[in-house]
Amino acid sequence: MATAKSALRRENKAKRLQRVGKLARGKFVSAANVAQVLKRVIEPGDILCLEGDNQKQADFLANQLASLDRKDLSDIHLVMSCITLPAHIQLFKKGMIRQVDFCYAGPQGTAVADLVKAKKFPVGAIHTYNELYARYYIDLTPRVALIAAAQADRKGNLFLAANTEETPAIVEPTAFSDGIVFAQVNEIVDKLPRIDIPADQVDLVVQAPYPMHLQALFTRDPAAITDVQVLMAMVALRGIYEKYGVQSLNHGVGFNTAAIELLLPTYGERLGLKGKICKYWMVNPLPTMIPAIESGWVESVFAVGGEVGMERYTAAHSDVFFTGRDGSFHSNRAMGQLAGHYGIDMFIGASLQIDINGNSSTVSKNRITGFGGAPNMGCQPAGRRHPTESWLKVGAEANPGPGSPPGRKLVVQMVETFQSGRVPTFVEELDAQDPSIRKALHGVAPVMIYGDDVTHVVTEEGIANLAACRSIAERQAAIRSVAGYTPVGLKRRKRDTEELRRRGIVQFPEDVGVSPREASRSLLAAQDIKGLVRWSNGLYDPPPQFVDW
Amino acid sequence: MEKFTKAFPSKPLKARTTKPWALAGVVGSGNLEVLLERAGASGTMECHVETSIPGYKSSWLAALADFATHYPAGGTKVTIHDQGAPPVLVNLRLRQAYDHLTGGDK
Amino acid sequence: MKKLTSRALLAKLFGTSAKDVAVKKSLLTGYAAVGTTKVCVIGTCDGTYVDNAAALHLAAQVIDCIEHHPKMPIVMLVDSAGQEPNRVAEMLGLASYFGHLLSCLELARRNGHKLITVATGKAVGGAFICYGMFGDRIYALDSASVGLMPVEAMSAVTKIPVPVLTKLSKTMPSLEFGAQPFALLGGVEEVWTLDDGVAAKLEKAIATASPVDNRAELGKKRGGRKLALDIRKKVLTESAR
Amino acid sequence: MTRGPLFHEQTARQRIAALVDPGSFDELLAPPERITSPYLAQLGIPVSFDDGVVIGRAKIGGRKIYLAAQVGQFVGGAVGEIHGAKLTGLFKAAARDRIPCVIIIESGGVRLHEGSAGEIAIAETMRAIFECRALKVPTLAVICSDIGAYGGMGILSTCCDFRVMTEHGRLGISGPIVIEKWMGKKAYDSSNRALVWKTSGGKTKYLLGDADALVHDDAGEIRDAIARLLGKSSPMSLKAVKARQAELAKRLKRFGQTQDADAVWKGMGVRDIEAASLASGPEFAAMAKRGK
Repeated sequence: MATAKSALRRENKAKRLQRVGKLARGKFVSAANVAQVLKRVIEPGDILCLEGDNQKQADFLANQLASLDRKDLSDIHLVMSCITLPAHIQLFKKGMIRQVDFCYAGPQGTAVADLVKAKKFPVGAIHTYNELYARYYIDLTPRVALIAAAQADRKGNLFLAANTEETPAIVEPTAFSDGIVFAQVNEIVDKLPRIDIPADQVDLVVQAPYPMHLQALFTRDPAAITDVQVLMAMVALRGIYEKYGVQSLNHGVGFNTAAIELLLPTYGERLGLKGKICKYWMVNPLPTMIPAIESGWVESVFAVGGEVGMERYTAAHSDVFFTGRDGSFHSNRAMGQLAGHYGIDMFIGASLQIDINGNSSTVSKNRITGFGGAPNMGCQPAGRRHPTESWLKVGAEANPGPGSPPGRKLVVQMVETFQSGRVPTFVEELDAQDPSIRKALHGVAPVMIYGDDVTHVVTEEGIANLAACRSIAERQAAIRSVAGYTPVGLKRRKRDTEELRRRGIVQFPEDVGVSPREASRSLLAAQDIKGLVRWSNGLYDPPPQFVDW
Repeated sequence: MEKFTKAFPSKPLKARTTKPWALAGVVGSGNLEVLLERAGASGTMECHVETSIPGYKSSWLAALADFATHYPAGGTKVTIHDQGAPPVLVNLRLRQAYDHLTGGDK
Repeated sequence: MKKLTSRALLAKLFGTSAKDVAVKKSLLTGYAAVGTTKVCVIGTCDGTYVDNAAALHLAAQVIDCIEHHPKMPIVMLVDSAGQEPNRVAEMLGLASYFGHLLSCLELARRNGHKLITVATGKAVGGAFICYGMFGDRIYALDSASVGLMPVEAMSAVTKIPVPVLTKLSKTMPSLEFGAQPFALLGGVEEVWTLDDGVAAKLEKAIATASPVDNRAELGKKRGGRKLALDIRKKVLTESAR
Repeated sequence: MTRGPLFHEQTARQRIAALVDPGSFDELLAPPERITSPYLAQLGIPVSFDDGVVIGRAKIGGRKIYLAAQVGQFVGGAVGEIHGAKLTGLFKAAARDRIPCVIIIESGGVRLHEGSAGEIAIAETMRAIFECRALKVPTLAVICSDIGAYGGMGILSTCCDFRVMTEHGRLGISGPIVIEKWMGKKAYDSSNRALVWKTSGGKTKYLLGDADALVHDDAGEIRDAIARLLGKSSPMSLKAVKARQAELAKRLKRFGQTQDADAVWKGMGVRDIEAASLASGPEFAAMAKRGK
C-alpha cells in the first residue's frame, strides 16, 4: 500500500472526529447531542452538503443546524439540491452562509425571492441536478455531508428503502475525499433488509426523533384532471406519441401527463397503440400509472425517487420496477437523471412560462424556484449516438446540417395557454429575464428549458412543431399560433398560422384526428384516487390527505 | 362585473332542426354558461357577455369572432354568464351549445 | 328589555294552566289551556340547540297528543339558536330526526290538529325549520330574533362587506334580521307584543288558523317577497299545458 | 374497466339527460325566459338562467315524473327565492297531477345572499312535499354528489318518501366546517375527508336506514333505483310514526355514546371495514347484510 505524501485532509478529518469525543459512542450520536456534534465537526469555510431534494429531506439534521448560532457556524459554502424547509431559510437569515449552490427551491421559492431582495442570498449558481452532482466530484466536494436514511445497523451500514434518491451521489464524493458523512436514520436495527451504503462510508449516525420528511410529490388525484387536460392528452397521444412511435420516455409531475397515463388503457387501447408506445419509463412510481401497468402497457420503470404509498405496489411488481434483493423498490436520482438524459425518446413536461422563442421558466420576481430534473431530461444530449425510430424521425424533420447529429430527442412542453387566475403562460419575455434576477445569478437568467432544445409545444389549441421550423421568425409564429387568446397569441397573423398549418408545423386537434367534443374525463381509466386503489387490487396505500373513504 | 355586447358577421345557421335554444355549461368558479338562441338577423351572431372578471374584453371578442368565422352561426343570439372561465372553455361551451342547437350528434 | 324566564313566558300565554307544561333541558312539553281552548304545547326555550334526543322528545309529545287528544290544537314555541352542530348528532342522522318530527306534525295536521307557532326568542336556522316553520300559522314576539342570520354573520360567510348588505337590506327585507322583516316576507303572520294581550291573540289565532300555506301570498302582498308566488304560479301554469 | 361518465361529476342538465327516457324532458321556466336572481345581480355576483335548479316533466321507463336537479356549481346549489319557488311549484304540480316527483339534490341549503327568503322557500317546499305524500304521490330525493344535501335541504330530503344515495353523496344539516368550528379541530377535522364521509356519507346513511338505496355512481344504476322506488310510497300513519319513533330512539341509545362511525358500521353488520370502505353500491350493501 502506498502512503500519501501529504494527507492534510485526512488529518483534518481525524481531528474533527476527535473533537466529537464522548458525544458519540462509536459512530452513534444521541439526538440530544447532535447540535453539539455539528458545532464540532463543521469548520468555517467548509463546503457543507445538506441532503434534500424535492421529496426526501434530512430534516432533523437541518433543523439542528438551524438551531445553532452564527458564532457556532459561519462562513459556510452550502451545497444542496433543494431548499425546501423553513430551517434552510433560517441558515440564511442567521447569516451563516457565505455561498450557496443549489438546484431547486419549490416550497421556499417566495422566501428565496425575499432573501434575494434583501441581499441575503449569496448564490453561486442554480444548477440542474446532475450538474450539481457532477460538481461534487470537481470543485464543490463536500467536507461534511448531512444525509438521511431509513435504517442503520449496529455497524453503520445504511438502508435507504424506496427513497435512495441522491444519497449515493452525495456520499461517494464526500467519503472518498476524507469528508465526514453524518446520517440521520429513522431507526437502528440489528439486520438491514439490504445494504445501500456501506458502513465504511459513514462516519456518524443519529436515530432521529421523528421520521425523515417525505413529500408525496407525484400523487395526482385524477379527480382534479379537467376535460381540457384530457383534450390536450388526446392531442399529444395522437400527434406525438403515435406519430413518432415513442418507446421510452419521462413524464413530468403535472396533471397533463397524468391524463396521458390514464388514457393509455382506454383511448390508447382503442387506437391500437398498446405494445407500440410507452414501454420503457424513467419516472417515479406514479400512482396514475397503475392502470397502464395493470393493463400490460409497461415493460420497465426506473425512478429517481420513491412515492409515498407505492411501496407495496412496487414490491409486488418487481418485473416492472427495479427492486432490491429484499424485494423492495429502488431508486437513484443521479442514475435516473442520466438515464433520462441519454436513454429516452421523449421528455414531456409543463412550465409556468414560455416565451416566444420557446424558452421556459418557473421563476418569477416574487418566486425563485429553479429547476427540478427537467433540464437534464428536457434537452438534446449532444453525446447521444444510438438511434431509435423516434429519434431519427424527429431528426429528419429538423433537417440537420452537415455538422449536426442525425436524430433528435423529443422535448415537449405541454401547457394550457392560461394558468389559474387567468395568468397567461405565454409571454413575450420571461420573468426570469428580470435584471435583478440576472444580476443575482451573475448574468445568467434561470431558463429551465431552452427554446433550441424544445421540439414541440402542445396546448389546448394544438401542437407547434418547433423542430420543423426553419427560422426563429417561424418558430415565433408557430408558438403564437398555439398560444390561444393570451396577448402573445392575439398577436398572431392569420396568414402565418394558415401557412404553418398547411406545412404541418402547426396542427389543430382535428388535424391529428381528435374531436374536442370527445374530450371528457369519462375517458380516464380511473377518475379518482379510489379508482387507482381499486385498479391496484388494494396494493396502493394513498397518503391520508387523498383518502375520502 | 363587466358587461358588453357585440354582433359578429357569420354565415347563416344551417337550419337542420327547429330547436329554438340550447344551453351549455354552468355558472361556477372557472366556468360559464352559454345560451344560444335562434334570433336576430341571419348574417350576424349577436353576443351578450356578463363576466365576473373584468379586463379581458379583447380576448373575449377575439374568441367570439373566431367562433363566428369558423361556424355558420348567423341568426343566433349568444348570452354568456361567466365566472372566470378560461378562453378554451368559452370555445368548448360555444361549440357544445352550437351542436345541441343544430342537432349535431350530441 | 329584561329577558323573561320561560316560566313567566308560559304564564303569559297559558295563565295558571302553564304549570302542566314541563320544562326539561330547555324543552317544553305538556298540555295547557289558552283561554278556554285546551292545547298541546311543544317548544324550546333559553335559545337551546336542538339535537336528536330533543327532536324525539318533542315528537313523542306530538304522538301522544294525536293518540289521546284528537284534534287538539298544538302550540309550538320557538326559542332555539339552531340544530346542535355535533359530530355524533350528524353521524346518527339528525336530519332524519327532524324529518320524523315534521312527519309527526304533518300527521297531526292531517288528523285535524291545528298547528300554531309562536317565535318567542331565537328562531333561526335548522331549529326553526324543524318544527316552528311548519305551523299552519306562525307568529312572533317583536322581541324575537327571527330570520336566517344577522347581516354580520351573513357577511362573514359570503365575504360581502356589512355596509353593502345593510344598505341592500333597506330595499330587500329578506336580508334583514328580525320578526318585522320576516313578517314582510310572509314568514310570520303577525308580530305580537308580549304585554299586549298575547293570550287572547293566541286564542284568536287558534280559532282562525287554516292549514293552507299562505306565506307566499302574504309575502307578495306585503312586498317583502315579490317573486315567489308568481314563480310558483308560473310553474303550475306551464306544467298544466 | 372503462365506463360512462360518473354521475357525481355531471352537471344537472347532463344528469337529467342521462336519467330520463331520451327526448322526454320538457323544461319548465326554461333559460330563454331569463328568470334570474335580482339579489345576486345587486350584489354583483353572476346570475344563471335557471337560478341553480333545472325543473321539468320527463319520463323514466315510460312513466311520467316531475323532476328537479340542483346545480351544485352555482352558489353551492343553494336555495334562493326563485330557486325555492320553482321547487315549491314543482311539488305542487306533482300533487295536482298525481305524478311522482324526483329531486336530485346538490345543495348546501339556504342561499345566504338572499337571506330569509330562501329559508321560507324551503319550508314551503316541505309543505308541498307533504301535500304529495298525503295523496300517496311518491316523492324521491337523489343525493349523489360531494356537495350533498345539507342545511335545510338535508332536512327537506328526509321529508320525501325515499332517498337514493351513492358513496359520494352526503346527507346532513351542519357542514363539516361548522362542526369543526363548534367542537374544535381535535374533535372533528373538517379536512379529514375520510372522517367527513364516514360521518355523513351515503354508506353510513344507508346502514342506518336513512338512505333507502345505495347504488353505484352511474346514471343507469340510479335510474333503476328510482324506477324501483317510484311505485311505492312510505305510509304516514300513527302506527308508522310510532314505529319510527321507536327505531330512532333505539339508534340513539345504541350508538349515541360513540364518536366512531366504524362502531356503527360494525353494529350494522359490516365485518371487514377496509374492504367495505373500498366497495361501492350493492356490493357494500351485501357485505353489511352478510355480517348480520
